[in-house]
Amino acid sequence: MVGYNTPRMDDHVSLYRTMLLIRCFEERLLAAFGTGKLVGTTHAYIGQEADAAGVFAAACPGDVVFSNHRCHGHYLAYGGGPYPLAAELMGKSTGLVGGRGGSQHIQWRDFYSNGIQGGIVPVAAGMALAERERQSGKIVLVFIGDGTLGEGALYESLNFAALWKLPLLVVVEDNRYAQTTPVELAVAGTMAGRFAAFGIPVWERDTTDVLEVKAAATEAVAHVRGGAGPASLILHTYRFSAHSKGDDPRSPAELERLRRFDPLAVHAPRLTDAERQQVKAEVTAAIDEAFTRADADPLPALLSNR
Amino acid sequence: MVGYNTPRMDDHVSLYRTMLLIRCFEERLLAAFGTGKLVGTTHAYIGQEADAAGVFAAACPGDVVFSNHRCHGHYLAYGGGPYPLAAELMGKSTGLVGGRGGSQHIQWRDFYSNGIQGGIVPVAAGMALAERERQSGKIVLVFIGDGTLGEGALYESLNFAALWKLPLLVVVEDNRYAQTTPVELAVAGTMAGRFAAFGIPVWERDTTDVLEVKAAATEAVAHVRGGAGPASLILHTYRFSAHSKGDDPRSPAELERLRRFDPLAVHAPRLTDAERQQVKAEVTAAIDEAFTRADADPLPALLSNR
Amino acid sequence: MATVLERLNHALHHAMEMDERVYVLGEDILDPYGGAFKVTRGLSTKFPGRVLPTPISEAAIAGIAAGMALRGLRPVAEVMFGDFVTLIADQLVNHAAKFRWMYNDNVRVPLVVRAPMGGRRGYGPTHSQSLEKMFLGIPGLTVVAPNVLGDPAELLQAAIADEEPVLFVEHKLLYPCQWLEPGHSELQDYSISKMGSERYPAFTVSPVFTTTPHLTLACYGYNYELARQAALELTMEREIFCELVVFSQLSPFALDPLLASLSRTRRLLTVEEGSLSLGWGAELVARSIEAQDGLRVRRVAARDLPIANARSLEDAILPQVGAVVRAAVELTG
Amino acid sequence: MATVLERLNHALHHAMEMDERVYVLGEDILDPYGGAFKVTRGLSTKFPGRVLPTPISEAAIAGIAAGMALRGLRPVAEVMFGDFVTLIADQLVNHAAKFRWMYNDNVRVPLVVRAPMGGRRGYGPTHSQSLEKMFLGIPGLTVVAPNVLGDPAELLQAAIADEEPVLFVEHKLLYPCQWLEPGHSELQDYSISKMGSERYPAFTVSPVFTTTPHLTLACYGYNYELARQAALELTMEREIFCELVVFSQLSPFALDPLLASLSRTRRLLTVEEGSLSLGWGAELVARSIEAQDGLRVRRVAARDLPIANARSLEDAILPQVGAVVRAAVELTG
Ligand SMILES: Cc1ncc(C[n+]2csc(CCOP(=O)(O)OP(=O)(O)O)c2C)c(N)n1
Ligand SMILES: Cc1ncc(C[n+]2csc(CCOP(=O)(O)OP(=O)(O)O)c2C)c(N)n1
Ligand SMILES: [Mg+2]
Ligand SMILES: [Mg+2]
Repeated sequence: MVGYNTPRMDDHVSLYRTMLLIRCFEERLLAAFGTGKLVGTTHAYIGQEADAAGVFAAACPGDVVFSNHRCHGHYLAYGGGPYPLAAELMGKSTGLVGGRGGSQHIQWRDFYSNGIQGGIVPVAAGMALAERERQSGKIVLVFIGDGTLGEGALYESLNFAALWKLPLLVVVEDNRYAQTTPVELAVAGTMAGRFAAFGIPVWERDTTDVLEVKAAATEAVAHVRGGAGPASLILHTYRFSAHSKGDDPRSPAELERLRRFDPLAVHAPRLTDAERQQVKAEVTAAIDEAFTRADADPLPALLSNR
Repeated sequence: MVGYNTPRMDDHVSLYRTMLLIRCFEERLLAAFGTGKLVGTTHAYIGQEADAAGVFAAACPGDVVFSNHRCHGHYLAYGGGPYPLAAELMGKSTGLVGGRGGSQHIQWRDFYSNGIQGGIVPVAAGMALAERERQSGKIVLVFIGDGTLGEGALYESLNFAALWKLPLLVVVEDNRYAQTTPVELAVAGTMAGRFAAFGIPVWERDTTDVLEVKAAATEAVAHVRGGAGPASLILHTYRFSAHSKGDDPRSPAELERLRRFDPLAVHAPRLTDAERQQVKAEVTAAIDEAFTRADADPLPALLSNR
Repeated sequence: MATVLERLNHALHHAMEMDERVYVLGEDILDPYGGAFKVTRGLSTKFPGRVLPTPISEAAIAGIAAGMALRGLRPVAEVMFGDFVTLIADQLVNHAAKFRWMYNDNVRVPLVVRAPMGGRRGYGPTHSQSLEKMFLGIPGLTVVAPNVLGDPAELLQAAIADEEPVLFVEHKLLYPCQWLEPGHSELQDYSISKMGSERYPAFTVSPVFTTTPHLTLACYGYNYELARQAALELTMEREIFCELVVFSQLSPFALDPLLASLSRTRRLLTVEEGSLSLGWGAELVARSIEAQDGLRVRRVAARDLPIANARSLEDAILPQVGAVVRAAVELTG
Repeated sequence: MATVLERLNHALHHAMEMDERVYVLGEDILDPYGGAFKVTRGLSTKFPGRVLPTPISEAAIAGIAAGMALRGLRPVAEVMFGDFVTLIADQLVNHAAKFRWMYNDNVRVPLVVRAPMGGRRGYGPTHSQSLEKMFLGIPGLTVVAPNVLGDPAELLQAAIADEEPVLFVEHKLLYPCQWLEPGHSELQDYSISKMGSERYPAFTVSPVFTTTPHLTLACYGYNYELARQAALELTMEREIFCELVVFSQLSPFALDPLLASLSRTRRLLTVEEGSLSLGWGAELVARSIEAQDGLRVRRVAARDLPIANARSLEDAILPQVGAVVRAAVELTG
């Protein structure tokens, strides 16, 4: 697995491994919901794997990340292990945050997520300010969806980030829908214009090819790390699963058509058969172990009133 | 005085009268603060008169207006009488809203104001929706300052206005400062870009000439009334008085320099001496009457808990 | 028989049909999805022009609704999860709730914001809260919550007809509950009487087997279910008899039905799902004591903690039937 | 002798000097203006890099402060008027206050938001409120208010040193008041003792001329002034003797000092400037009654109305000394 202290691998095999890890983790997770082992809901990242894999191939291991409701892919690509995430999702005391947060509210090292759309962006901007003031050399990456372009807190934060030249990279993952709402009903004007208005440079790609994502992210990250202020990376992509569970207005035909853009399928030909099989075996084993181990873990109890 | 039912006058004399009415009203008001007759604070419009006079020369009498903390000029140019405003400012029961609102919170016919920056814009957008649905033919004008470009609610509203093609005109009065904060410290990128991001057309003028304001406003109003959706009108101007009372970081030299742009001085040469004297006499009499009458009015009492 | 969800949905259909000033707006409310909890299902098909799907912009949704209301429409806005009412706090408190009084009663703001609140579904810290307590006691704002004793449809229609802004709090677990149409109470041996205001009535549920119940259980919304179960257990296993007072109107506080019951029982136990401190129950206790010296009181509510995702933790944080029973025993002990 | 304003300003200077992780941010805080109420005066001259003037964006100010706090700084944010805390409700409730617990105590959020609250200056409905009650009882959020009995500088420094997010409520009328340094009390014949937590103490002000005061007056912040005047009037003109309990920490509620006083007086009168319903006093009453049966209680607070601009109306809406006196007479009658 990609570990926190391992130098980030961004060769073809590593990128494939990251994407497959996300894919298999999420598939296993969705299946687990059927067994009643999980409570609540979850938002699978399936279809968007190239974003996380590409972006984190461009970022540094210690960079700070604020993610959202659809955070599993970001966390895994960032280098988080599948076991504590699985345990968290099963509500176990060994989970990332002891079962307190669940799917949308996780924290590990310099990675954070929260389930309130938009409100995470000012927090990320504040983190970026802190990293700059503390001269840590770290930048902050914050992930939002197309729908989150609706939230006012985003624009307040962009203004600050630009005025104060904060080391903040805003990654917009446009999967063309916010829950069931297509972008056409929710996003007026252009996405790039939303950043340009504040003088924030934009890297925009319509692709599910992890190499293209990585290339764009590398430029955007370099801009931010260089101290030139914030940047935005707009990635137009597709989500293949439902928004959370069962909320998908799209037709089977549309979904079928989207499969052509499967980031794993796009990237797979760059690996040999043997490499793919090897990766598949590794990933399967890791996920099996993660879920099996988590399953056996104890439930958390409330010890004290804080 | 310009009355609600009088057809709007927008000849040179009328425009001058409106501006002088605002100027003299505000000067009288500031002086009255010295006498202890007034409680709280106020935000004078002095210097920005061309904005209100020009915009309301372009709007229709029944159009809906949402104004802000600096609302007296808008109200007077809209056609409101000075007496009930003076009474409101003195906290009298005969005031526009019976003394409940005071300087920042007034309401008269289709005119409203509130003292919360930014939050008035979604309300104005909702009004615009209502006017469209009720096919009243009215448009909604909302006034904000340069500083208010910091508030997230604005951007949420621009998105709605553009998506839903609302008959909303957003007037930005950029007087180069928000309280004591110069625009350079508070507004990243460009003002026009903030609207363009949502596909909202922009009319932008750097002028204190009421005729130029009126010309731009006429185009913007026509766009909105024509059903083509929202528009914005960005007016770069100057405020001559302090933000409210005594909060002015600008040097006397800077203020002296600004006086060159006095909208009354810019417009005055278009009138004859006789016209100017006539207007001056009318306005003085009206304001004297307003303040004298208001002064004699009773204080409000709390009758019931609703 | 109908569920609360069906009744609420019916109310919206009915209101839109009867009054073309009624508009519905919110996130993901279009058919076939029909809203995260399906309360708006069918509306967009039937009234396409008056059902407005919005971007994810809670503050603007509330503000736009306020503007619509000021100018003659009757908007019903949905906040997808009640947890997000924090985002509309400014619009409710500093705009909608103030306009009428601040503008000297020149205007009206007939606006309804519907907010699905509550936990017990494993949605975690930001999707499980009962934040209505932040909005109780805000001058100019009415807060209402349906329950199974009154017709949820009537209640929502009353809110839509109200000239004041209304925050309409729907507990998520209430949606599948059956509305107990008159005569169908599952509380046999109890009589139910409608009390208080016509518009937002309270319900007093009195045991018929005694004229001297031992304590008054006050609650609203879904917590009637906890209170009911506790009352049954207390009757069966402890011979402690409860009178229940179930409120529809949470704010402004109008406690006559409660005071009437307390004059009989002299003991008050409040049950709510929000966190304990400065919750709904606090004002009930304060008003009751101000009105009647010498009462004994207890409150059951969530612990003063965020709501965890794990079921084991969530259960420990949110109030349970057992806690109600224990408090009642203490109170009568 | 120093004013509360001077002490608060001193605390910020001191905190910035002693700890370079302390940053101050807010609207119009740069010199020479130094903030709408001058609490931040001189800071930008002395610590130019760590005083951050912001655009008008309350939500982002709070969120940025939370992010700074999460990553090792100690931000002190100013909300220009406390009325605008509605705009940071989401950041406080769903972000800052939740992070520590929700992330399993992995993180700390040492953040202070300062908010000048209160009326009596004729600022009208949106610039005069005491909205802190909306944030009392929010799990994970500490709410604190200075008063003239404790050193406001110490209190603010304690808030800055706190690992939890703190909402620091400053009544505007408190700024020019003199801090009553120990030994300088204007309440002769009263003894003042520091109670409760070391960090955010409460003060019990006891008459020395009697061992059996008739009632306990509970208050915080500027309302100590009303309570004090009422207590003097009650003593002089009615021979009703009050013990005052003045809180610095409003939430979480920690009522030991109050309960100690109530065990002597058995009568509680709460005084606050926020509107009555579900105000601070409600929780005091509820907790007191839960702890001690048979207390008598009254609350004095603002009417449940917006705060009007006209002085005559504002005076009728906000609580006055006379109302405190009347309630005390009622309570002891
Ligand atoms: C403030 C807020 N409003 C609404 C929601 C409910 N919600 C959760 S996910 C979602 C859609 C988000 O869409 P987008 O930003 O495009 O991200 P995606 O789910 O497509 O990844 C919504 C409305 C929320 N979590 N927070
Ligand atoms: C939400 C909110 N934040 C802060 C304030 C305090 N305030 C009143 S006026 C003002 C400056 C406004 O600047 P701008 O928008 O440029 O308008 P101007 O005063 O220059 O006309 C501020 C910060 C407010 N009224 N509302
Ligand atoms: Mg999306
Ligand atoms: Mg300005």
